[in-house]
Amino acid sequence: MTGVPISWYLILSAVLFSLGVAGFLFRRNIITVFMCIELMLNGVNLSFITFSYHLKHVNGQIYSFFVMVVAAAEAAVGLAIILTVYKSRGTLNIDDVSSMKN
Amino acid sequence: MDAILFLIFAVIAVVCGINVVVQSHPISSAISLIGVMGSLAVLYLLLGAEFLAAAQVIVYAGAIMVLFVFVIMLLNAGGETGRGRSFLAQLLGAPVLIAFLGLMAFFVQRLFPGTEMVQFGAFHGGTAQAVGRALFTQFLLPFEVISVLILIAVLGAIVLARKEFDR
Amino acid sequence: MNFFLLSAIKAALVAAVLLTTLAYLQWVERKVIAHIQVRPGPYRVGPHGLLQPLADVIKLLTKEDLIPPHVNKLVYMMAPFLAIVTALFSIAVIPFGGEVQYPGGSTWMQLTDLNIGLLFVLAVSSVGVYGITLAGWASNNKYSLLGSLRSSAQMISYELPFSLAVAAPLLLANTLSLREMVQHQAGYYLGFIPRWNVFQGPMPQIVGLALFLIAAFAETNRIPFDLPEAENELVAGYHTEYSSMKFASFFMAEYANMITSCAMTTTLFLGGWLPLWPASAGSNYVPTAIFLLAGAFALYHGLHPARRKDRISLPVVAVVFFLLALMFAVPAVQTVLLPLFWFAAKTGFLLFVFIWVRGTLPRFRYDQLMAFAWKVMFPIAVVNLMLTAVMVELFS
Amino acid sequence: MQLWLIPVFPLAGFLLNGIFGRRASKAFINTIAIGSVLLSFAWVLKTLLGLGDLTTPHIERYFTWIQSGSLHIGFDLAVDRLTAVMLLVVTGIGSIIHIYAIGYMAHEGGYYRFFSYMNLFMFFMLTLVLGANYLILFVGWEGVGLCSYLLIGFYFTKKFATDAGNKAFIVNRIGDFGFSLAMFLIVVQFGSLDFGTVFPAVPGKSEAALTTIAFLLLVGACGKSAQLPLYVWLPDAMAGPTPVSALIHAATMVTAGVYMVARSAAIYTHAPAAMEAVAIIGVATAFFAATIGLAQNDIKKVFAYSTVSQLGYMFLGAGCGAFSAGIYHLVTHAFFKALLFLGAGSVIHALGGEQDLRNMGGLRHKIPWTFWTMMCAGVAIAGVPPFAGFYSKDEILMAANHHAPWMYWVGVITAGMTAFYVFRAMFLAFFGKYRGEAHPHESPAVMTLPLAALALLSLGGGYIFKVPEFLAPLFPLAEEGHDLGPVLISVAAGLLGIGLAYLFYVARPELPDALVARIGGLYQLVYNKYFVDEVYGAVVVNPVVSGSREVLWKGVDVAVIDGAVNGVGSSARGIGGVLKLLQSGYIRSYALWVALGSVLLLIVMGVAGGLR
Repeated sequence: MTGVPISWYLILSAVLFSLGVAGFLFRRNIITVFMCIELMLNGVNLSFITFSYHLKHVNGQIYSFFVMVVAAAEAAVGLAIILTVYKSRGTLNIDDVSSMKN
Repeated sequence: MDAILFLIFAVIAVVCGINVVVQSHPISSAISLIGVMGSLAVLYLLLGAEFLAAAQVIVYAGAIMVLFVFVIMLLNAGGETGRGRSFLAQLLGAPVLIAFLGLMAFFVQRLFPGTEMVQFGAFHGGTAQAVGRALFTQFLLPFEVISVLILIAVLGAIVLARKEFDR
Repeated sequence: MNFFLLSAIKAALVAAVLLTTLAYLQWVERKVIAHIQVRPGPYRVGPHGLLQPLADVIKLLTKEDLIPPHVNKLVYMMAPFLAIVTALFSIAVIPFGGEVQYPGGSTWMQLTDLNIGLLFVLAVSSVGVYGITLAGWASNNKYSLLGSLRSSAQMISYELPFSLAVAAPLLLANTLSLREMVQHQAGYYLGFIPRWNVFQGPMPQIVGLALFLIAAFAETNRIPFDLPEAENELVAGYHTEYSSMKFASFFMAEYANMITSCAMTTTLFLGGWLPLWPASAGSNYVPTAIFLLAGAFALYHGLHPARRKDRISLPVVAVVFFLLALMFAVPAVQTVLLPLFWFAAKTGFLLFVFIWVRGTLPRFRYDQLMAFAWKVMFPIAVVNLMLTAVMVELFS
Repeated sequence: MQLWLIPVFPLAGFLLNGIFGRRASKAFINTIAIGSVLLSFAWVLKTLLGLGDLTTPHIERYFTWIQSGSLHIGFDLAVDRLTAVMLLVVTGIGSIIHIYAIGYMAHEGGYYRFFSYMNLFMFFMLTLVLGANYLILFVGWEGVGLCSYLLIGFYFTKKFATDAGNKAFIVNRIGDFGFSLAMFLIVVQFGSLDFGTVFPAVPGKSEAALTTIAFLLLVGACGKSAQLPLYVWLPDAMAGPTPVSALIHAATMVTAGVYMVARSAAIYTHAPAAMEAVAIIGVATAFFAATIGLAQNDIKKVFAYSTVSQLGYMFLGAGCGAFSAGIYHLVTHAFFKALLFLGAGSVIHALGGEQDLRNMGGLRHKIPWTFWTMMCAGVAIAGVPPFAGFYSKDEILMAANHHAPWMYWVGVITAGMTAFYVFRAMFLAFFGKYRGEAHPHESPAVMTLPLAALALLSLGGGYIFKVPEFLAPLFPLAEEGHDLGPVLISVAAGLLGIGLAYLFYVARPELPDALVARIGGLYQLVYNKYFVDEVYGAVVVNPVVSGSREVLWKGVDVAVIDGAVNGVGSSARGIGGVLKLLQSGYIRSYALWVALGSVLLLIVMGVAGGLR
């Protein structure tokens, strides 16, 4: 039982985060994009908990707990927004929702 | 043993993560994301964060993702249609991402050069008691604030998703 | 003994018993419902239809495994698998009995005792909704989709009073480990009232038990909350498009969920494997007495048979019962078997309640069901939790 | 002794009436409003009886209000003999006037609003009187100013009423400015605002500092108590309902300045120059306002100028070192001037809103209660012995005679004029033939009974309440005995005034017109109040208004400030026009920029932040 280097966890977290960013950049479906945000948050959570292990202190876990709660709140509101966007525009393509421009 | 478990679940997480991005149908992405979350829960356990592992499954897999699946089913969202119009993102995205990942990996390797090993059972600070104690003493105020945030989010979601405004 | 070997043996044992129980629970249900409706129930296959489950399994296995066109194949295949796996998962942390000695060591009659056992159960049950949801969606059938939408909304809604009802005994026991939870319920008030969480001071969890049971009915999609498969509205709900073993998986998942819920109720509220009254008052001889009584009953009916077949079958059953009674009377075996007996008795009683309710109550309307969850169950659960917290703070 | 209950009763009344009054019945409003003030009065009596002889102040500390460095300001209330006198006057007269207002306001709109404001006023006035430091006093001071503003503008649909309210508020700002500066100086000099800390420390301070503080306090007092040159708001304040004029603008609020000067007696006695200024302002105001009062035709205006004049007397007393005489006059003045106003209110009520003396006359028989009670007030203010005004005015004039004889003589002339204009008003209103069109009727008992009570106080109040003896522990009595001569002279002046008024307006009514024809210019000057409002308008108001408009608005604001703001805005627009190209509206493009930024950040951190 030798264990794994702590850097592996951190790199895994970075990989997951980057995958989330990639999804955000390359996907056009709002729901998928939103899920990619969750993926990024998960990646960050992993590094929080890894640091919690590294520092042998519970605080990192508390932060990731808060991240989870915020993610839950965000999901509730975000999905409600997606519902209304779909109702009013009839599309889930993120590039069709570009009224920020004007 | 630790290494094997880590490798198994890290591979599952990465494969599912890639799947989230490449699957064309949102529901496949959602299922893959559940896979990522489940394997992350196991990794949390390995890191000694047992409460967070349970919370990860209950909150993420059991609540948030159910909501996603629910909405996908409700909208009956199909695969992607139409063409994207932000060419900039498609053009510059990959190089930027690769640069980001490379830099992150570089710094992680420099800062944590692999001397410290993660071993299951070496850290017991993540029990429900420990987390609860920290939440209700040191982090009491953020905890209360975040519960208010949740309440507001619930109200906001209800207001947004209501069919019509009652007048 | 090697940890892995031991775990494997235990897992194999539990799986065997659980799967058999699943199959026979089906038979019991059909029998009980039949008797409630004053008819004999399965009678043809084996004595009193005892081999009916076997016949059912063979039938389901040999049926054609249809995959309808236009379904999302991967998800369609995965959904029943998910349903049955999550249903069986939480058995892993439920303690069936106390510590058992064997040559060269000892072990607990439980697959594993997690520090976060209760959270584990909650987590698994919260994932359980995916099986039904995805099945309905992947079937590409509007009735299935409606059924699964209903079920996911229903399960999310009832998850709340479910979790809140669980939290109250947790406050009493001050632990998340299910084994410690049971150990905390040991002892008696005044020498005969068990200190189970239903009766335990400072705040007996009678309301909590009722809430938990009702929520469990909803979580397992049982009547009166079986809206997801309301056959007169939705054909058969989420599993309309399933056949053969996949269909059986959903069926097994439902029964497995029932068993898990009942076992959880027993563990959380009814003192797990602890006897109803103290051993000093003779609780050790309860199983012996019961089996003797059952044997005598069977023997009587064997001697006064309603049908000719019974002249042979019922005395055989009687002999089996007498043997069981004898086995429970041996003190050396008692330490192992008595906890198992009490656990099984309580769980079995609760399962009977599930079936009983199915035989008696009509189905809710969908809006009533949701209103009931949010406007009745949820407030009561919150009040119960707060009262418990206050009482615990005040009196201990 | 639960001093806080005294102001809290009216506050509760204010809240109840203010919140629920709109929908409540009049009986409810009356019960709350009158009841709260009566309770307060009763509590004052109980407190004073329970506190013994009060030779040392009784202080109650409730909580720390402001704690900043070494400066500590507590929310403290205190009672000493001066406060006791003020408490009795405020709650006693206040109760009487509240009862009177039931009848007077019966047919007015905004009934609940009126009473809730009145209760709020009582709260602030009691806070002012009870405060144990300058800041609490200032809270009450500002609060009564606010209530005064609200009640002057009570008939807010009429422009002159709202204008008058604004005028009162703005003029008072000048005074409050002085008061604030004085408080800052006190903090600098004494490191505290507590009366109990400041006054014992006075002897050790430099006279220059004390004089400055005293002058600034005087500015405040002049604003609140309508002294020269800030008196202009008080005559206009008569736009409010008459009970307001009686309570706020005659009996209590306007005397706050006198109270404050008397309260700060320790400072004034060590600042002789300021004392002199108080006396001069007082005597000048008394004389000046009295002359204006001679020629006014509005019955309330006459009494308003009379109030200004009498306040001048009080200042004169205080300025001559006879603080107790000033307070004495404050008390008796509260009796008879409240009575005069309430009587005037009764007359106005009887005539259905008529206020012009030229349209009255012969009311003696029609509203006898009002006539006789007002007559009592008249003899009291004229200084006829042995009624209330005689005692207090006598004390003041004695002190003035002792201090500087010319002040005494001006005071005596003023006393004569006072008697003249008061009886002029009385004779014009109650004697002769009725000149108006309305049908006068006597007021209801709820109005006449308060009048009667005040009449008794006006007649006997001076004899019964020997205020100077009561205040002797605070303000030692003058040593010298009473000379009979000066007293007789002042009494004679008063009687002469009454006689002249009788001659002019009852015996030979044609005389005044002849006299006006002879001295037309002077009459016009007095009749138009010396054109003070016009002068203020030309010298102060117009320059400020046009200066603000031409220089500050069109010059500074438009050119400089708006220019700067618009310049920043337009340059930001210019830059934004370039940066706009980045804003494609596609979220994913934004995300790319964020990602690019984080990569750059990583590089910067790696290069510069020592992450290597």
